[in-house]
Amino acid sequence: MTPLGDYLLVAALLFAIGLGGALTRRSAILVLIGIELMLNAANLNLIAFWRYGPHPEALTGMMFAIFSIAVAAAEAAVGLGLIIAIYRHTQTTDLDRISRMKG
Amino acid sequence: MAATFDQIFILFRNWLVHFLPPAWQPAAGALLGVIGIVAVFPGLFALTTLLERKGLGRMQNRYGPNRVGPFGLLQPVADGLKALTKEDVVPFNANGLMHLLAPLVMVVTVFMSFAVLPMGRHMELVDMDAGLLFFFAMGAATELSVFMAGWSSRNKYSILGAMRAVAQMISYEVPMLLSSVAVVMIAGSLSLPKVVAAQNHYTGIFPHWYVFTPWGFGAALMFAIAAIAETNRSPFDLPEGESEIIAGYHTEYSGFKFALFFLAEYLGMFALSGLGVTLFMGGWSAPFSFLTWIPSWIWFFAKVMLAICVFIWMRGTLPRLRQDQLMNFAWKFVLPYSLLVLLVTAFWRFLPPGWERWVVCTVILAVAYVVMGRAAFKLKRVGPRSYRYAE
Amino acid sequence: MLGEGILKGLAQTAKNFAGSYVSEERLTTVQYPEERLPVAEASRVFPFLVFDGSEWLGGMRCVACQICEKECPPKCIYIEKSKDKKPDYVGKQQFYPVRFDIDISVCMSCQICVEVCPFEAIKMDTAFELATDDRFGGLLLDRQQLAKSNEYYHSIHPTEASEVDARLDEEKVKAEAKAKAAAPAAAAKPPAPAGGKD
Amino acid sequence: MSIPFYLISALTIAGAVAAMTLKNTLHCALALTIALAGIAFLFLGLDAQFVGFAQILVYIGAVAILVVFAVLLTRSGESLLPAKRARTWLAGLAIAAVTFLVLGWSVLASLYGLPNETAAPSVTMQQIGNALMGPYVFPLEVVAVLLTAATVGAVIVAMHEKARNK
Repeated sequence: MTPLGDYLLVAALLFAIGLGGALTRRSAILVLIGIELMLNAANLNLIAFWRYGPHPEALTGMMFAIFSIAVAAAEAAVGLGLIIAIYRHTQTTDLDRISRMKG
Repeated sequence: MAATFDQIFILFRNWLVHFLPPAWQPAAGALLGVIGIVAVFPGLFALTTLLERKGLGRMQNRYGPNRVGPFGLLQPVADGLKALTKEDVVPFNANGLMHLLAPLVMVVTVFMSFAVLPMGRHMELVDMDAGLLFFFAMGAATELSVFMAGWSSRNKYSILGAMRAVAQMISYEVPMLLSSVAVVMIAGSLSLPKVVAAQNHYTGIFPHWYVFTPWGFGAALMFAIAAIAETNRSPFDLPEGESEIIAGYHTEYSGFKFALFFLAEYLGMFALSGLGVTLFMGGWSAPFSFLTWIPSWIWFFAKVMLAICVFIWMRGTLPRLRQDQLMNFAWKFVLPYSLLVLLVTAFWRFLPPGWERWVVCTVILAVAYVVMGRAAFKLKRVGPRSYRYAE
Repeated sequence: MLGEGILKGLAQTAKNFAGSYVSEERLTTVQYPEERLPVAEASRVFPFLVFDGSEWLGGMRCVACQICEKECPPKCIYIEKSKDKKPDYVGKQQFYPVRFDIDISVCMSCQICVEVCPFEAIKMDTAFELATDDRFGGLLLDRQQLAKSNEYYHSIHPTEASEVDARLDEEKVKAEAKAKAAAPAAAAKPPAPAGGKD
Repeated sequence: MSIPFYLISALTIAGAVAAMTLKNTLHCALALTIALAGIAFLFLGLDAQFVGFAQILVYIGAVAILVVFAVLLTRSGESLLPAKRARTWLAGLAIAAVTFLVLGWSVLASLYGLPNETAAPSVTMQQIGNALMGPYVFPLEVVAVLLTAATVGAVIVAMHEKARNK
């Protein structure tokens, strides 16, 4: 049985990779992928703690994870809709060039 | 005697496995089950290709293939040999790895979705508590492989075909899930053997199959439409229609990889008709109470072949839908009607059993069908075409 | 009601499907190599040279006048005239083709050569199983492969053949009558040099 | 110390790293799919069957394809971006490294307090259904409303410009 610590480490590493990607990459879509990874890392923690927690039959961790998956899917949909709209407006997904709020 | 004949495969597997040391027995048993599935369904695939071509022929007043072997029975062998010996051309700047991976991922995921189908009494490979969810999870993975195939052959037609196919599969996956949720609401469990057990009893000689209840018939109709669209078959085969964009996402495939796609499409048909049979037509339960002495797995495969014949029948009859008609039909008719079926199933679940709930549900579903059908016609989205070009 | 058309269509194909097992005449398929459709009388594939009697070169009607060679749109007939002559069906001395080739990979079966031939020497054949494994030589038919008897002509185009024969016999009778009429005049004149007329 | 766990987590991390570092955006999207599949297997490893299949269905079935559609619609699949990294990429990496160190340290420091081996809880769909309909029915309705709003919002945001301001 793999101890809880390993899961937490994997989740932390995934979170760091997602954060690193989101901060360094220029393409809007890759930032969104980074955010996706961070959300999944958080889910992994939730399920790990639920699994090794004192009373797993309360299902709190699992419920959190389910709702977080649903919300993340909604967020991804709206995020990509925004990216497509921005692309159609400014013909680029390069974040460094979409930094001005003008029209 | 009938019981042993009914459980013949299980007994055969147990007999085979007991030679091994006890530590390995569960693994060997599972392996034998997998070997069974991997052997039976490609065999059925070969039979179905022949059945399809002969059936279509007969519908068009001509014989089907009857040259290779008696009555054309060796035609699938000839097709298979041809597919294997054809040269496997890979486009020059194609993405080699993804080009190879796409058909493999598709075939593997479709085969995995067979694990939860109960093919007979106690004959499901894995009795999963969330079996239906597993089935749809595997179905979702095939869309990705369709896209990988389309994109990796770097050909405008295949990208177009892949985008159309993925858009179609996603928009018809939603009503398919909803109509199967209706069954889960009544059967009370996501595990498919429990769904079959819920349908496996009789009043008089008639079985309690869900397809004979009003909500069940509505859900089965929507499930059938969604299943035909999900496997890119007959009226919805725009992505791979020959007259449309050559062969859609598998334009740049030839030889063995193309045969894999062909196999994946037919296995998808088997899986979905197997699921449809399990959810709505009582899986392996006998159609009449006096027929229960016939082994259960015969009933499952008979019903699956019946569903395959309906697939072929639709292919022989209906013209192909255009992409906008297809998408409009999905989002403006099939999905709302599936939501309504879900509502009606709730009524059915909480009304006391008796003739009232039959009347209430049937009236709601019938009226809704006619009204939405006419509305769809009036919107000129689904009815006969009155516009010269799609705006 | 949405779906009525679909049900009608399904009923139709079901009727076809069931009917094909019940009434055999629904199935119009002809199992080609075993069963064959009778070839229509006026059908034409590639030309052939007609010869009378039994010996193909002697009885060949073609006099190598090369009209068909000039008229042939895709230019696929190649003729070489002979030096000596041989008697034709009326007995008149005529040339004959030493080489008469038709390239059937070029011929488009337009039947112009048949129409322009003044001597009814070339007609259209109906044999269509001409597959060969030799793409060049095999498709250039020489005069011997092209030559077919008048009886064969009668077998494939009966009406047309009988008209042609009637016309030829009529001309033969006219020619003999003219020859008979011209015979006394020739006798009155000093005897003509021993011609080849029989 | 089970082998499959290490295998799957290695696969997941490799997928995640590839998703973040590959040049061609579409390869990143597919690497993301591998990472998500790995995470789904990790969930199955933690006996959370429902969440694992939901993850496959939602993420690999829909979100990954959504990302791929976005990549194709914004045509960032073909043109390789000139400068792969944002101007302030070094700072980003530093922040990520620091967060990982902090998280890692906190996990290792509290390692002895964490329960290691507990009996696997047998969770049936019945319990999940009752929980969803019981104590969690309010969040369920809120998420339903949120999803509808998100769908409508995404469609309006991404709708074709010409059709919108007609």
